[in-house]
Formats: sequence, C-alpha cells, structure tokens
Amino acid sequence: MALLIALTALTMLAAVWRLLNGPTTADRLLSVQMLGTTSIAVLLLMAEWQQQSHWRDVALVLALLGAVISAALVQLLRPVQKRDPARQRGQS
Amino acid sequence: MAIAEIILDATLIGLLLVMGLGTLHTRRTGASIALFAGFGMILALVWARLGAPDLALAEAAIGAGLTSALLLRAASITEEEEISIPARRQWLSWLFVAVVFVWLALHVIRLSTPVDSPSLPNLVAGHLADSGVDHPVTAVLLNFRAWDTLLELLVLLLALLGFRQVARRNQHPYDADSHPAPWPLLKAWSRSLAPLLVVTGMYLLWRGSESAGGAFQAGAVLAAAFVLLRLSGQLPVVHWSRWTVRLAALVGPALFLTVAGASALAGEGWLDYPDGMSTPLILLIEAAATVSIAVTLAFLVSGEEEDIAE
Amino acid sequence: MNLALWSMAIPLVSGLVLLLAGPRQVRRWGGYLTLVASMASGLTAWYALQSTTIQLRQYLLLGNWEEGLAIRLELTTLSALLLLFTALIHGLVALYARFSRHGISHAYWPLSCLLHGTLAALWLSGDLFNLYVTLELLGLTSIALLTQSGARAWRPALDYLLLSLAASLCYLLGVAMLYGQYGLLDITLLSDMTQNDGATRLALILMTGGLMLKAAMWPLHGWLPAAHASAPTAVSALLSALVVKGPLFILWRLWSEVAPIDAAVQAGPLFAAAGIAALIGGGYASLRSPYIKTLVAYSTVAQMGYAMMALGLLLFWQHPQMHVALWLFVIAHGLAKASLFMAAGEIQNTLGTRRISALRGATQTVPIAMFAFAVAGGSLIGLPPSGGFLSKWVLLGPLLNDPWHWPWAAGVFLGTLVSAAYVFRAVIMGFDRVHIKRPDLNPDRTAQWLAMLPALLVWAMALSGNWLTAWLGGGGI
Amino acid sequence: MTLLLEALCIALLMGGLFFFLTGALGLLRFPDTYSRLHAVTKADNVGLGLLSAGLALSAADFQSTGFMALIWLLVMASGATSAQLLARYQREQDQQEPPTDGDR
Amino acid sequence: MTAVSTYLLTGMALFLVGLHGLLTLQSMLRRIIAVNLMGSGVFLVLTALAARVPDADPVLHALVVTGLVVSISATALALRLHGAIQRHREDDDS
Repeated sequence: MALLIALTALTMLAAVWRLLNGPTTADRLLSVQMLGTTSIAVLLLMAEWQQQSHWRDVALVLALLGAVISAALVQLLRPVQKRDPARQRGQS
Repeated sequence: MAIAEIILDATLIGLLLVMGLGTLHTRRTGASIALFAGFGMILALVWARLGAPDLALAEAAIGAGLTSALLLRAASITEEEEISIPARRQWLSWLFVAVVFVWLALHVIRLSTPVDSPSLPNLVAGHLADSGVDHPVTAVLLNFRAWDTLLELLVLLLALLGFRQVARRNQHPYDADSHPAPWPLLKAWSRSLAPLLVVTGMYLLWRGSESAGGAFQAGAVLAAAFVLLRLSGQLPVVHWSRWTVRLAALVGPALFLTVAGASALAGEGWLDYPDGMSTPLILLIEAAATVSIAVTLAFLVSGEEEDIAE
Repeated sequence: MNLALWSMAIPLVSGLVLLLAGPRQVRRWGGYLTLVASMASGLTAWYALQSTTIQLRQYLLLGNWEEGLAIRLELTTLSALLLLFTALIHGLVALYARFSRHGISHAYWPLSCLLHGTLAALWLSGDLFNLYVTLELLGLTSIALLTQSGARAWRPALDYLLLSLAASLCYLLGVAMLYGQYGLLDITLLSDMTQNDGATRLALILMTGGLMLKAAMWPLHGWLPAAHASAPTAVSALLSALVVKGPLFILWRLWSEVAPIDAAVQAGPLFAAAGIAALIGGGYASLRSPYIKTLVAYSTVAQMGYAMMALGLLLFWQHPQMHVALWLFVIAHGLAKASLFMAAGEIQNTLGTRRISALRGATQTVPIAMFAFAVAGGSLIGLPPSGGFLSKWVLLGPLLNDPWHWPWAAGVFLGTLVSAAYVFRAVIMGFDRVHIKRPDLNPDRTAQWLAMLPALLVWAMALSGNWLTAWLGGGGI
Repeated sequence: MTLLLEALCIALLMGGLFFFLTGALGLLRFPDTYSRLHAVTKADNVGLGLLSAGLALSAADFQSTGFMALIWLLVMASGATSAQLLARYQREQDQQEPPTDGDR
Repeated sequence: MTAVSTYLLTGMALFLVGLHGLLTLQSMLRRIIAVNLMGSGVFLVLTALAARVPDADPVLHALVVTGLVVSISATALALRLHGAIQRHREDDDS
C-alpha cells in the first residue's frame, strides 16, 4: 500500500517538470490540476492505509478548492493579455 | 514497507524543496505562482503524512486554495516580469545559506527525540474530558488556549482594516470594465459548486468538536464559495459601509470578548467557562468565529472595493 | 489581576465598538470615546499598580487549567506601570489627534484603541506563543495605522510588513526549538528548566534576532526611519513611543527569565556594545538627516541604544539598578518622543515643508511647538531634572563606581554628546532670526500646547523619581 | 469470493496507478497544450475512478464509499469544466497572438 | 535518520531558502512568496516536532493553525500594498 502511495506521489514529478517548463500558462494550470488530482488520490489511499477517515475530508476540501481555483483563475487570468496600458487608455 | 515509506518521504520532501526553490527562482511570474499553488498541495500531503488532519484541512483550504487565488489575482494586475539575478555573488550567498543550514541542522537534529518530563500532550489528554469538546485540537484552540485564538481573530480583523485602507481612493483592479464578462460555463459551474462549498463548510464546522475541522477551515471554505460567486459575477459588491457586513466581520471577536469579560465579571475568571456551559459556549463562539473568518477572508481574497463616496 | 485585565479589555472593546459604528458617528464622538477609554484604562491600571504594592507578583492561569496547559497572564509592578504608561501616552496622543487642526481620519480611532489593547495584552502575557500572537497583532496594527497617510506610506509599510513577518517567524522558530527541547511555552516554568546548551542558545539567538528587528535595534533598524517618518503625526508618536517598546519588553523577559543565567551573562556585553553602536550610528544619521521627522525617527534608533545598553549591563552584572534604569528610560523616552513627534508634526504642518531648514526662525513662527521640541529634546539629551536625566543617572551610578566600568560610561557620555548635537542643531536653527521661513498657515496654538504636554510630564517625572525607582526596584527581577 | 474480491481490488488499484502514470507520461511527452489537456483529464479521471473503485471494494462502510464517489464526481466535473475553460482560454490567447509565439 | 528528523531538516531548509529569497530577490511578489516559504518552513518544524509523540501533539497543531491564519492575512495585506504601489507607479508614469 505504501509503495502504491509512493509511486502515485512519484507521478507528480512529471507535473512539476511541466510546471517549470511551461511553455504556456494553460499548461501550468493544467499541471496544477494534475497535482491536485494526484494529491487527492494519495490522500484517499492514505485514508485506506491508515484506516482514518479524516484524510477523505481533506481530499474533499482539496477537490473543492482545486475546482474553485482552476475555474476562478481562468477568469482572472484572461485580461492579463489585454492589459496593454497604452491601448487601454486609448480606449477609455 | 519501510522502503516504500522512505520513497514516499523522499518524494514528498524532494517535491517540496524543488517547488520551494522553483517558486522563488524560476524566471516567469506565472510559473512561480503555479508552483506555489502546487507547493501548498504537497504541503497538505506532508501534513497528512505527519498525522495532522487539522493542518491538512487548513492548508488545503487556506494555503493551497486562498493564498494561490490571492497570488494569482495579484499577478493578474502585475506586468509579467522576468527576473534575472546577477550570477556573480549568487553562489556566495548560497554557500552562506548552506553553512548556516549545517549549523542549524546540527542542533535541530537533536530535537527529534521527544521530551520526557512535563509533556503538554498528556496534559491535554488528561483534561480533554473537562474541556467540553472531544477533539484535542479544538479543545486547545477554544478552551485551553482560547486567548490565542481570540487575539488571532483580531489579527485577521486588523489585516482587513489595513487592507481596506490601502488604495481606498484608487480604483479596484477587478472591476467589470477591465475584465471580460465571465463565460456562461463558468457561471453555471460556480452556481453548482457554491452550494457544495457551503455544505462542506458547515460540515467542517459541525465536525470540529469531535474530529478534525473547525472554525478556521470552515470559514476558509465558505470564503472560497463567496469568492467564486463574486468572480463569476453572481453576487453584488458587498459594502463595508453597511453595518450588517461590519457586524458579521466583528461578531467573532466581539462575542469572544463578551464571553471572556462576562466570565471574569460573573464567573471564575477571564475565559474560564462555567461548569457545564463549555460545550454550548464553545459551539457558539465557533459559529460566530466562522462567520467572521468567512467574511474577512472573503474580503481579503476577493478584494472588494467599497464606499469610495465615503 | 482582574483590574489589569479590564485595563486591557476597555480599549479592545471600544475599538470594536468604534469599528461597528459608522464613519459619521465615529467622526462625531470617536475621539471622545477613545479619550474616555484611555482614561478608564489608565485608571484601572493605576489601581492595578496599587494592588501590586501589596502583592508583588500576581498571575492568572487562563481558564483555571493546570500550569503549563493554560496561558499564564502575569501582573508585576513593572507590567502595571507599563499599562499605565501605555494608557497615558495613548490618551495624550488622542488628545492631540482630536484637537489638532490637522485632524486625523476617522479610521484612526478604532486602530489606536486596538493598538492600546494589544500592547496591554503584551505586557500581561507570560506565554511564549501568546507573545508571538501579540507581536503579530502589534505589527499588523502598526501597518494599518501607517497606511493612513496614503500612497507615500505604502512602500515603507510593505517593507515594514515583510521584515516584521520575517522577524516574527524567526521568533516563532525559536519558540518551536524551545518547545522541542523542553515541551513548554510558559515562561515561568521554562525559567527553571533551561540549560545552557547549543539548542537553547540557538533558539535564543533566533528569537533575539527577530525581536531586535522588530524593536529596530541596531544593526537591524533599517526599516524604522522610513516607516515612522511617513506616518501621520499622531501615528508616528504612537509607533515611536509605544510600539518599539513591546519587542523590547519580550526581549527583556526572554533574557532575564528564560535564558540560563550564564548564557545571559555571555550575551550582556554584546547587547551593550550594540547599544553604544546604536547611540553613535543612529545619532550620526539623525544629525545628517535633511527632514525633521526623519531626524526624530533616527533619534529613536539612537535612543533604543540606551535601552539596549541598560539591558546588556543588566544581564552582564545582574545588577537590579540596571533594571530600574532600563524601564525609567523606556518611560522617559516614550513621553519625550511622543512630544517630539507631535511638535515636529505641528511645525511641519504649519510651515508647510518637511525639510529641516524650515526650522529657521521657528522660535518666532511656531514658538510653543519649538519650545516643546526643545524641552522634549532636553530629556533625550538627559538634562536635569528631566526623566531622561533620571534614567541616565540611575544607569551611570554603578558605572562610575568602578574604574573598570568607565569605558561603558564613556559610551553613555558619547551618546549624550551626539544626542545633544542633533537636538541643538534643530533648536539653534530655530533661533535664527535672519532667514525666517514664513508659515503657510496660522499656527494652531492648542495643538502646540498639546504637543508640549508629554514633554512637561517627562520633566515632572523627575519629581516622582523616588516612587518610580521604588516601584521598579521592588517589583523587578 | 474474498480472494476474488481482493484480486479485483488490487487489479483496480493497479489500473488506477497505470492511468496516473500514463497521464504523467502524456503531460511530459505530448507536443502541444491541447493534447496535453486531453491526456491529463482523461487519465486523471479514469485513474482516480479506478482507484476509488478499488478502495471502495475494500472499504468497510458505505459512508467512505459515498465520500469517494462524491470526490470522484467532483474531480470529474471540475476536470471537465476546467479543461473546457482552459482550452477556451488557450484559444483566446492563440487568437490574440500569432501561434509562433507559443511562449505565453 | 527517522522521518521526524528528515522533516525537521526540510523545515529548516525551507525557512532558510525563504530567508535567502527575502534578502536577495528584487521582485516584491517573490519576496512575499519568500516570506510565505519561511512560514511554511517554521510550520513544518512545528508539525514534525508534534509527530514525535504517538498521537501527535495537539498543542502544536493548534499553534500551526493559528500561524496559518496569521500568514494568509498578512499575505493578503502585503499583496494589496504591492498592487497599490504598482498601480500608483503606473499612474505616475502616464
């Protein structure tokens, strides 16, 4: 079981590599999402391994917050590209 | 089995260090922030590995969730900047860090064996029955060391006050004009996600007295729901100038102080809950604190701008 | 003990009430409520002080839990005196802020009340982690107060915030190490257990570093002048007179109680030497400063040198008289600095410039504020019979007795010379009658008198010197 | 029966792990954002689904099974939605800037 | 080398990395993150210390929960100040 957890955790390295190397913002957000899902998997496995149900609560919160973040941030990140000061002032 | 645990620990620690270093020293701001969000998730796993469910919950909600939302919002108003560090003296400072680390490590490593004499965990376990709740962490937070928690609520409040004062006259970064309208999909998604968040927040609060969870975690999850709804444009701007909003932000510390003062006046002493009243009082305080924490965090994260006309 | 708790709770509650009330109401009666709260808090602190003369050391285990499990609140003569001092300064500053013509925004009142309550909580706390929380609270309150002066304070506020956070984390790491080693957070219990070994010393170093940064002690003072000089006048007065004293108090408790005595003796000379460096370095920077408020802010750095020196020598010799000197000094400096900042602010507002050259002819244009500046400066220098003189006299007593201690005494004299130099530089400029800078506005006489009030009190301190030394001497270590 | 159940459980867990590994591989090796998006979401959802199914088989009570089902649904929905949002975001970016400048 | 001691050392390392970042980095956003890393390091030390006893020390967990809240509120304030300074600068430029 522990080995399974460890191996699952190891797959996060791939996501980190993608995080560091991009190249696009969407890629990075995607990697964060991947990290989140893997963390959830690890937490669920740990709940089974240690027979403790509170890790499932943590997994639930992580899933919820992950969903909030990835949804909210797409919205937040959109105007970054438009934030060309000259153009913005020109419009207003 | 042992080897597997070592692999797990090594993976977690490796990830933690790589992401920690990466978030500071990677060249792009976007990558840095995404790494920080991932860092929070790994940290939640580390708390789980170290047997700290309350922390894992708090980290998942606050560290991985709200802090990265904050950072991303900050980055969305900051120009993308690439940092370049002069490589000349870089190795010297790292050498210095390494030396200090070795020096600290030599002392710290000795702390890894538990102390034998008066140990607080035993004291907590011994008095848990009298504390009014079943979960030791909640008992510490709201009974044994309630004074810390009361001051903590004030810390949160003061952060909000400072936050409100900055840029009062300027316009807020997130206003409807500069951001495109949210996609319908985002709207629909947040409409279905928000109730789930609220239910989870309530669940965490309710579970707090017997298991991991409590006011801080619940407040953070509720705040996340609020932020999501605000971002997708489904809630109106909340104004600090409304007294109800101020009351919601203040009710936690105010109720806590009232209980403390009343117990000093009429009861045994400051924050000494009367016998038999601990459980209801703690629940009341926790509920009030959750409201305050949720409102305050929601303000801090969504960065509401308010009464300019004041 | 309950009296002391009320002295803390009154400002906290009034702060919350002021927050709940709308801006319009706060504008109308916020100042008065603050004044009443500080007076009530001061009154209860006075009675608490009376009670400590009967019972020197009182403590309360919160929630009546067992020792070690509960947070301990402690009331000694010193903490009662500090409660009184906090209420006094807060009241005086509130008086100035309320009646000065350059009024302050309504957001000031709840924050200053909360600052008062936080400091009271700090003076009373006897628990390492609880002290961490009060430190954080103090830091955030100061930031919130600082940001009131608008955009020009943002940058200093951000620097201050980051450094202050880093400092409290250093402190917290030290607390973690002490807890790791002894399993306790209670200062009184820890004081019996600590041993002089590597891990304890490391923890003490970490905590000291953090606290020195927070108290702006040389060489970790870099953030202070910008932050204190950019705040609104009343806020600068509070920050310089009160806020930097909080970490100093924790530092004193740490080294005189938690630290094993041989470690404290080893560290003493280092503190004292850093104190002398602060006196000279801060004084020199103050002498060179082109702005009035920066001069006053650097003088805080310099004056904290005396406190550090008294602390260092207290640890080195374990001489109770040094304890008296340290806290006399803190009180005298608080009063003088409040006056100095308010006078500087008044001069600056009336003359319409921040530059020190504007002081030319100030004895004619803003005579009362200039007089307050000189009087408060006199206490900083240590002219008799001011409070500053009193504290220095107590400090010098043991130093002059023994020829081996004369180098330290020389340090004190050197510091006195430097502070005389920077105070006189400003005052002499005030007597310049040739190049008078005409005021932009009519001088505000009430505000100037209010700025004078703490300075008069610090001179009156010498009259009550006997009581103060008796209180501090009896209730000390 | 129990043996069969255990074998099935292990098979499911292994399957989950396999999908996580392939997802990681896809994230590493696929050439552009859209295909990476595809790889990650597919693999993650199936991986987590198989894992939860495996765990549910060995779980003692219904509560934890329900919890895992909830989490899985949540992750799936969130994955689907955010994949949509991310893809649109990426397209918006691509339309704004010439595709040769993929460094954003 | 037990698990506790490795995590203790990791906490220390994170603290130092954060401190180093705070002192050497130019970008304000990175410095804010650096302070957060320092905080995480300290919390890791505290939690590792808590894991020394069988059922994990609840006092330390409570302390870290308290610390986490301090750190997010301070981070929010710092980021707000940072954003305000940036916008102010932009306004000055134009």
